[in-house]
Amino acid sequence: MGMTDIIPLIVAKYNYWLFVVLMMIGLYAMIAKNNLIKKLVGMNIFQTAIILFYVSIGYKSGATLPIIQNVHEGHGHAAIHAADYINPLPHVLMLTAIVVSVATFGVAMALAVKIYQRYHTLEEDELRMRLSEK
Amino acid sequence: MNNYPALIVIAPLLAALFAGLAVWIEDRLSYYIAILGLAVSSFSALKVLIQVIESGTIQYKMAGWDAPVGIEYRIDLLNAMVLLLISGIALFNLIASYKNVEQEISDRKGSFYTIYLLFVTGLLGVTATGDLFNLYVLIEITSLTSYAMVALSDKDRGPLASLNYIFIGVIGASFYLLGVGYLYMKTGSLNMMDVADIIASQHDSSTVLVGFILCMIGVWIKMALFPMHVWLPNAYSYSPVAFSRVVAPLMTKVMVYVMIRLMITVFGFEYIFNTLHLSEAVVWLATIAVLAGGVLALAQDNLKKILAYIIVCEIGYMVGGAWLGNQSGMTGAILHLLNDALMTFALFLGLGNMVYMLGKVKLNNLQGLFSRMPWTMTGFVVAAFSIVGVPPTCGFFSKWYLISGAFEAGAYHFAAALIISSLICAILFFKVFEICFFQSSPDLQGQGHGHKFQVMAEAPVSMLIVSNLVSFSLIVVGVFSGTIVKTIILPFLQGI
Amino acid sequence: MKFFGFVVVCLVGGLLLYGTADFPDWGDPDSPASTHLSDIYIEHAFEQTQVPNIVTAILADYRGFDTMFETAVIFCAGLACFLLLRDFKERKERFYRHVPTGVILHVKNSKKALRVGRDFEHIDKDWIPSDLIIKTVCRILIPFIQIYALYVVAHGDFSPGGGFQGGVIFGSSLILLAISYDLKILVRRIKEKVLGICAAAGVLVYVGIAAICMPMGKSFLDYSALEMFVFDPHHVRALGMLGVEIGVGIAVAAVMAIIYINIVSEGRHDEGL
Amino acid sequence: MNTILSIKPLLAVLVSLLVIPVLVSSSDRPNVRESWIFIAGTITLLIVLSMLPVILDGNQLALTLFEIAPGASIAFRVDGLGMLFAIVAASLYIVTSIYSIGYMRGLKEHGQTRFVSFFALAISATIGAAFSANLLTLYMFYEILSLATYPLVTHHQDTKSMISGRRYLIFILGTSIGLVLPAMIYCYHVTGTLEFSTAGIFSDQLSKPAATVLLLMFVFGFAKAGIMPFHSWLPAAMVAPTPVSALLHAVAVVKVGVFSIIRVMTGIFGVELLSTYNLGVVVMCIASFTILVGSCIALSQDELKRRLAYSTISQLSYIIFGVALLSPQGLLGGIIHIVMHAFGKITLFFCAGAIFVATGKKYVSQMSGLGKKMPFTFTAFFIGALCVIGLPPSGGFYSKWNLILGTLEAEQSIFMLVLLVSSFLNAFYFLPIVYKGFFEKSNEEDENMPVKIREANLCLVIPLIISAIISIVLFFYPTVFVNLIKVGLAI
Repeated sequence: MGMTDIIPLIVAKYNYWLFVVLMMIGLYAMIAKNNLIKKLVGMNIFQTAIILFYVSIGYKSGATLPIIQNVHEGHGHAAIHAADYINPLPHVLMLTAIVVSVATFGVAMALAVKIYQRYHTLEEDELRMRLSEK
Repeated sequence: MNNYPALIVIAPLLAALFAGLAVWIEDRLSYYIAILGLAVSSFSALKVLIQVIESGTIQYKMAGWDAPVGIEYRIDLLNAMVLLLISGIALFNLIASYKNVEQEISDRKGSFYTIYLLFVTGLLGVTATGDLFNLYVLIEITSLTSYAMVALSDKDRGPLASLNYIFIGVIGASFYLLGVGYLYMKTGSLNMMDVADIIASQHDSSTVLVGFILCMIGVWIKMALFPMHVWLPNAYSYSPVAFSRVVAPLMTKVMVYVMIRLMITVFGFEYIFNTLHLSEAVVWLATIAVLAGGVLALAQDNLKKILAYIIVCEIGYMVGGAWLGNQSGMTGAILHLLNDALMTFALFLGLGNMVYMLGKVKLNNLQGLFSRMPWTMTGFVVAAFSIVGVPPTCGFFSKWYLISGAFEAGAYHFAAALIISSLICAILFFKVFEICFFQSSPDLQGQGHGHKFQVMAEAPVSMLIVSNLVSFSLIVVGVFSGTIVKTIILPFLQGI
Repeated sequence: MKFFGFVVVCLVGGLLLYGTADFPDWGDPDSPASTHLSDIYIEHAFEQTQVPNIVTAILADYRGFDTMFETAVIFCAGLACFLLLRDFKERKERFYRHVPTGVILHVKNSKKALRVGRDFEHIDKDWIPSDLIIKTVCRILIPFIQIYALYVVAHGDFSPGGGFQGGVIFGSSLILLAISYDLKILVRRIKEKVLGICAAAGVLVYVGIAAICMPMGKSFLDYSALEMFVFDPHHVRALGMLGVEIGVGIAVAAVMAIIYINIVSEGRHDEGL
Repeated sequence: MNTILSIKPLLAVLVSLLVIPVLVSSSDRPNVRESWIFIAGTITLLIVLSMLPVILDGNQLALTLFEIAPGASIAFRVDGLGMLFAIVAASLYIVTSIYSIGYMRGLKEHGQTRFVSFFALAISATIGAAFSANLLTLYMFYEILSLATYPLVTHHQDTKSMISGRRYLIFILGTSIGLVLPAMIYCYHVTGTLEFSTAGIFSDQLSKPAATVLLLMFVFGFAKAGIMPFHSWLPAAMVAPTPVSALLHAVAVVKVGVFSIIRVMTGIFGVELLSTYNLGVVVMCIASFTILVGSCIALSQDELKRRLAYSTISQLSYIIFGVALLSPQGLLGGIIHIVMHAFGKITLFFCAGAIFVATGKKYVSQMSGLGKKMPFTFTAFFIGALCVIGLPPSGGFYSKWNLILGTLEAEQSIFMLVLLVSSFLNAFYFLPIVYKGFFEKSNEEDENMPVKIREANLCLVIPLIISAIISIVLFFYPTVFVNLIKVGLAI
């Protein structure tokens, strides 16, 4: 594969590769970090990566955001060209996904608060030590 | 217009919201609202099941839009059955739970019932929907509610268990979401039937393959297939017993349903078994899950934990059965889905009675239980035998199909694992029974006669009736399993 | 754990990258995702729903069922935070500040809160003197933010926006109040009960509008069944969407406030940021 | 041969099942409770007997309850073999229930309601096993029986019974789940049916090695039959109260095991297939080993009940041995030994129990001189012993005679030696007890004892007299049972 092939490939796919990298970062933080808040941050990165992925699917080169322009002048669908607007569906889906991730994050924060109330630490190894003492 | 399919899901949702209002107005009302909501839901589910048996698959268009554009409910024999199962179990559990809730979370009853209803709504929605993304949203509702519940009961370990559950749950759900995204990439659609039609011509695409794997891993994490099970035992044993009684039988089973639905409706047997050749590996995984679940259960000293690990073991049954790739295996998996939900429910009902009377259910708390709580133990014993697989309880018959499916597929290791796990379960339960039967509890001994004259201290009647009724239903379902297979499962499998 | 995490991450990353090999190019207008359903929505949404913002049309109508559950998720999160954190026990340690002199009184172990007159105020443990500028600016800003929130809700049909966005903005105005003054002001202004009822009622508005369609003879969420309730039957779908968006807005704003209050005060609703 | 649809087999099973709630509800009125047991037992026996004429005419009664899968259903079918077994079980149930009333009250045992309830459940399962139309149903009742007898075996709820109970479960459940279940499902997988039929269900799907493995799985899997090395639960289970040992471990439980093996050999494999592959000899070797070793061990046991237990182990293998001969005479001798041994052995157990209740003595070495004080008991013991050894004038002679003829008929005369040697051994371990009882003087310390030893109460003595008399009657009139076997196996 020569240089000439690689550049178009990068241009065509870099968004998707980026999302994979972002997701790996988030996942790693969730698995390997010791601090619960850091894990939560990792979780957020992880979920954001998915949002990036979906929104990337929705992009269409040469198209604009999916709000029909000039509705009052040009009635009827003859005036609407699908190619002019980007794909609205992934945006809708991601609105939902964002809400879900916010909700999850809220509950997770509440739990973190509870854990901190009880043990005054959020480091996982310390928590585990405290629990095994009992 | 036949609105029953929507009503199955909407009734508990509406009830949840009204119960949420009642929290601030009159806390006691929430219980009756919940009962009403679930009763309507169960009734609708029954109606729908009858309709589906009589006249075939029902499609219900949400907001009136046709399928790929809008979201549809597509209710065929399989999910009609599962819907009835879920709403019925949720209703019965609610009846049995009144006292448990009074005892454990009396100051926040209203919130508890609201969350409970939302959880059931989520399960019902997951089962009814024909849309891949809608499925995700509802999975998240069930997860979110169970996170909250897990944290509630045990002050020490609950929150941490719940937080770990969140991490794993989010990974699972996100994998599923990613899988759906990969499929969307190649199909542009989210409707299951539509996606299935489009990917039928793209079987060699690596994107579809990865999408499939991601969906499966996501669902497996959510159903706690070994080795992705680590969250389950903690999560289930720390939640309030009224909640663990519904989450334990239903959550994993619904995920198994999702797996079967994805395999059958979206990807198709042709793709999974003839193009991919993954089935052998998965059956091995299931074999290991069955054995590992049993062995881990042996190591526990808390009854709640034992039951939780038995769930891990049972999941292996269903995953393995579904992936054997033949009709008997799939029949067994579906039948076991039904049976296992009932068996686990019956076990947890017994457990709930014990928790109510004893507080703790470590094994050495259970001494003399046969004389103290004979009715509870009757139900519990029947359920335990069903798990072991003693005919005529239902557990035997699904195992029957699973093992003959394993023979048919030549997966002798899976058959062996099933039999070994039966034996392990027998050992487990008799370990418990021996404590309950032979040892007398120190605090309740009568006047110098030892265990022979122990005081009876039974759980309240409402709980006993439900637990014995459910245990009895194990036998009824068992002897009628032929009918269930003939009227529901086989027509479903032949219809695809 | 670190090594295990690394291996897992690499495996997952490899899998995902393998899957991208067969992706259509980024931004390719002919990819399946951009042609199959997308075209149907873009070409017919306005005609069918009279809403020019296609995202809103899909969100509240075509896939309104998803959105309903999404709102339920929000409600659920609020309820979960309340259930987990809310602690009705009063704190026994209290602080009072003599306003003219700035002397701080520390009361330990008092069963009841002291009644404070003009000269004293009840303060937090980690109290910092509030800045007059911040207070004043926020006091002026908050009403505008709230009006803007209403605008975002109402204008969701035509421009980016809608119930979620508007609700979040409204909720953040409440949070701003709590930050600039203190939490007690917010809690006193808007009672916990009101927030709780709003959260449930907001979702109920959504589900209710959707459910009314069933006895009207259409399927669930089919706004066209509501014709008899509106003055402008031509825009019945748009109006239905507006209705549910308002419900979403109420619920989201209330839940934002609930989550915030419970987390910062660790469930005691007395002091915090 | 006609197959008649009939609800009677179901009723026979249900009667003692349905009486359980009644028993539980009358737990504080022992007399009412016990009369219910008696009524249930009588009704069961009457129902069973009412089917007898039809069966003797060569008909079968059948009833399908639930179809689980095509070819596998829960169904009853009454044929000669099942009828024979059901008569034995039902008639001994009545006798034993009288006996157990006397025994349990005599010793003031605790938990009598639990005891009689599970007893009834066990009988119900036994009758169900007798009337099973297919292997699935048989397996079902087999398992129910295993579990229902567990609380009976462990009735004393002490450490000793816990350990015995554990051993009982490990052997019984372990083998049935671990061996029978897969073997059964494999049969179903190969043939698609589990119905018993005299021709067998396999046509030519099985190779010889597969058939051997499968047969061995069944023979060892039905561990209630006590084939070595899966026998050691039986002596362990003797910790149970004697009525349990008597009915269940001499008659119902062990015979269900043997009956299941017979059903599998004659109904699943079919005599023809077994003789084609020459598998009878394999089973015969296993059975012979158990016969001889069991008898030898019995010789060395001092505790009477354990001696009886080992005797049972070896006698059970006679039955299997007879069936494995695969010749008409052998089959006849083997199967009729179910009846003869049942009556003989239950008499012996009853005697052991009566001696224990009357004197508190469990060991053979303590029994000198008791015969004079308990003449009825020891006479009955003598008759029971004759029956088990196989000497005239007792029913045992008839079965052993036929077994010996069977070995000749099957041209396996080497195995005849096994039978003869074992019969000698039987005589060696039984007759000394009788001798001791009647002719030896009792030990000194016993004479010093102030308590006067005499016969146990009537509830104990009457049943053992009845069963002893029947053992003798069977020598003169075995016809009914012989006919049943001939009808059942079409020989």
